[in-house]
Order: sequence, then structure tokens, then C-alpha cells
Amino acid sequence: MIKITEKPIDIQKVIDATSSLGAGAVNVFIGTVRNTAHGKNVVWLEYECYESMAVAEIRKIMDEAAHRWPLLGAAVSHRVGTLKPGEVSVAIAVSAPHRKDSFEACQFIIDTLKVKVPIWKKEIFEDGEEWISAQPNMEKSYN
Amino acid sequence: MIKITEKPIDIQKVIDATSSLGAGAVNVFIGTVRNTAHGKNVVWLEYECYESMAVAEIRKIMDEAAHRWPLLGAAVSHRVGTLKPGEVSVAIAVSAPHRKDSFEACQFIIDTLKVKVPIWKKEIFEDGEEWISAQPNMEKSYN
Amino acid sequence: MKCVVKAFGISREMVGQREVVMELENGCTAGRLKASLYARYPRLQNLRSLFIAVNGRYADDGQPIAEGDEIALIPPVSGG
Amino acid sequence: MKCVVKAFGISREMVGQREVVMELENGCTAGRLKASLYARYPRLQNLRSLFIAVNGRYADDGQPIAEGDEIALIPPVSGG
Repeated sequence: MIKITEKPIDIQKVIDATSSLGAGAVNVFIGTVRNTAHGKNVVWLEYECYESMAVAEIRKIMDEAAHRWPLLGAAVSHRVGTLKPGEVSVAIAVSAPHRKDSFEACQFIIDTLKVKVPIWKKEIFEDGEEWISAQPNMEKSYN
Repeated sequence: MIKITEKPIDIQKVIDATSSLGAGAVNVFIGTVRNTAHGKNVVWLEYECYESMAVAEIRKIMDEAAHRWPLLGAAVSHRVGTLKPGEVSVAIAVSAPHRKDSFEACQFIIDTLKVKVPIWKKEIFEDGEEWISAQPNMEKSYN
Repeated sequence: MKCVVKAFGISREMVGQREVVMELENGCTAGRLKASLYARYPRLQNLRSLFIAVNGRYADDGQPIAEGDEIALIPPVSGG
Repeated sequence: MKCVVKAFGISREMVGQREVVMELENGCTAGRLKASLYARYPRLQNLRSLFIAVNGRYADDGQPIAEGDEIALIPPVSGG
């Protein structure tokens, strides 16, 4: 399951999308909006997405994860639009027969999502706003 | 939050118990009952627990995790009694400002729980049953 | 040929709109398109990185652009 | 002194009950209690490991046992 949505993410649904009777382990990563950044209070975040490409890039990452680890299911749901501190921006679930694989694959998916998937966030502070560039070395990873 | 329960685990509640406005990441590990073990079909599992000691050991593990990683919250819920394939036996959630810490701490908690916490499971197959001893090297870790 | 370039995030704010229309020579590449965009919108050069996506995939500088391709500007991403 | 030993999991099945009462000398230790249990229930020796918990904590062989302590047999655990 891959979902880009403006509505709150139902984490249980993301988990359920990976369910398998052969699974002994599900690892779930949940990204949440922090109330501070660079020592300033975050009032809200705006997430923007190039949706068709984002879905395709997430699909590639999930395929790569399924190639590297023996997975039974994987699901990614990413929220876009306006998010307040405490809200869930992304939920990723991975199921596998054994726990080590579920941890490694889930971490691979979020780490890779953060550098490759065309989604952008702008932090809105009390006294200004700023687009976040999370990865200083992205140039290298594509050239 | 530490909970030992005979009732189905509400994963969202375990996650909510770790919520913090300073958190950017929550990692969740969910253990589920597999439908096969040693090439045989599992009909159900029986989980037995020395509850007062289990709670104390889980508390120690969570304290150790909070000492080693900058955590904002942690919660463990473990089910006991009769579980069928597909059901959730344990849910662990850890929140932290950054994701790497949440992954590492959550994995530490489940890895340590499996070797130290006095909980036992018996697998019931179509043609017999077996108490599981998950950790061949436990003798060493305590002597 | 005319080429519509979608702009996202900070690059959208730098070009001042969601889509810009560029006039390209035949045989244009992603690299040459990027140079044209830098010339027209110099602020784009301040970005830590800027990729061109062609039909929803990251493009190398040498990738040719054909009429009708979906082109997008990808400034540093920050999802998750 | 009398000492009630709780038994869990496979050790409960090996001793045939949830609690066994052992008669111990004063100054008994966890290690000596374990030896007494092995003598009375030889099947316990087949376990990959067997720990004694005293008052809800894993005990070393040398740990003394006092009247009223809560004692438990901990065969190999398999939670999670």
C-alpha cells in the first residue's frame, strides 16, 4: 500500500496492510511534527508533494527493500498539506518472518524516502518560515 | 507504560502512551504469532508470565534504554494466555527527537525482553506441543 | 518546442508560479534546460541542489527532452 | 525453614504443580536450593538453563535465601 493523503493517517490501517500469517514481526516508523526546530517554536508545517513521482519513487524503494530483505508486506502513508506539532506526517510498516529484517527494512525505507521522494516541507515559525532541505549530500547521490 | 494483559493489545494506545510534542519519531515493534514453526502448523500459542517480575524486568530494560538513548517516551504491552496465528503478542513503542535513536532503542528493548523477561510460550501443533526456549546462550549472560 | 515545467517547494516560490513555459530547441537535454532556467531565474542557483525530473524520474544532465514530456523541478526534498 | 517455590512454564510441568514447598536449612543459598530441586526433580537437569529468582530478581548461586522470600524457578524464557 502506498498512500499520499491530506487526511490524518490511520496507523492501524497501515499496519493491517502488511498483515500476513507467516509474519512474526512488524516494524512501524511514525514521523511526527516536532514543536521546535533550530531552537524556534514551530507553529505549523506545510507539506507539498509531486504526487505521481512520489508514488513511483516510494514504489521503487519498497521494491528495493523487498529485494534486500525477506519481507511479507510493506506499506507507506504520507500526509501532505497543513500539519500541527504532534501530528503524524508519515507512517511506514514492514512485516517479516523475523524481527531483525523488519527493523532493517523499515529503517532503509524511511532513510531512503527522506533523500529521494519529492516531498517538501516548510516550517512556519512565529516570525517567519523556511523550506527544509534535509539532505546536504543529495547532489552527490545523484551525480 | 508497562502492561501485561490477557486481552488483545490496542497498538494505537501503546503508541499514544509515548506521545510528546518534542518527538519527531516513534518506532513501534509488533510481535505476531506465526502460523508455522519448525515446519509444522501452529494451532495456537499459550503464553505464561511471572507478572510481578516481568513488569520489574521490563522496567529495568526501559530504564536502561532511556539511559543509552535520548528518549521521550517508551511503552511495552505484552499479551498472555491463548493466542492464535496472526494475533499480536507484544507491542513496543519508543519516541525520540530523531529516528535513529527510536529504531535503536526499540530494537534493544525487544532483543533484551526476549532474553531476560520471565514470559514463556508453548506452541501447540496439530500433533503435540512444545515449550520454546528462545535463547541458547542465556546461561552465559547470567553466570 | 514549448515545454511546461512544474515547480515545487522552494523552487515554485523562486519562479513565482506552479508552472513555467520554456521555449526549447529540438534535441534539448535536461542539463541545457537547467542552464536556461538558471539564466531566467538566477535565484535557483542558490539552491543546495536542483534536479530535473522527466516523466516522473530523476534525469541526468544528458537526458534528452522530447515534446510532451512531463518536466519538473526538484529542489532539495524534505519528506518524512 | 519452609520455602515456597513458584514454578513456571516447562519447569511447572516438570515439577507437576505451580508451587512446591521445600524444607531448607538456615543460611541456604539459591545455588543450594537449586541442587535440592535437581535432586528431588531430576528432569529439571534437562533444561538448557534454570535460574532462581529471589523476590522478583535473578539470583546468583551464592545469594542467601531468608524466610519469607518469594522464590521462583525461571526456565529458558521465550517472550515477545
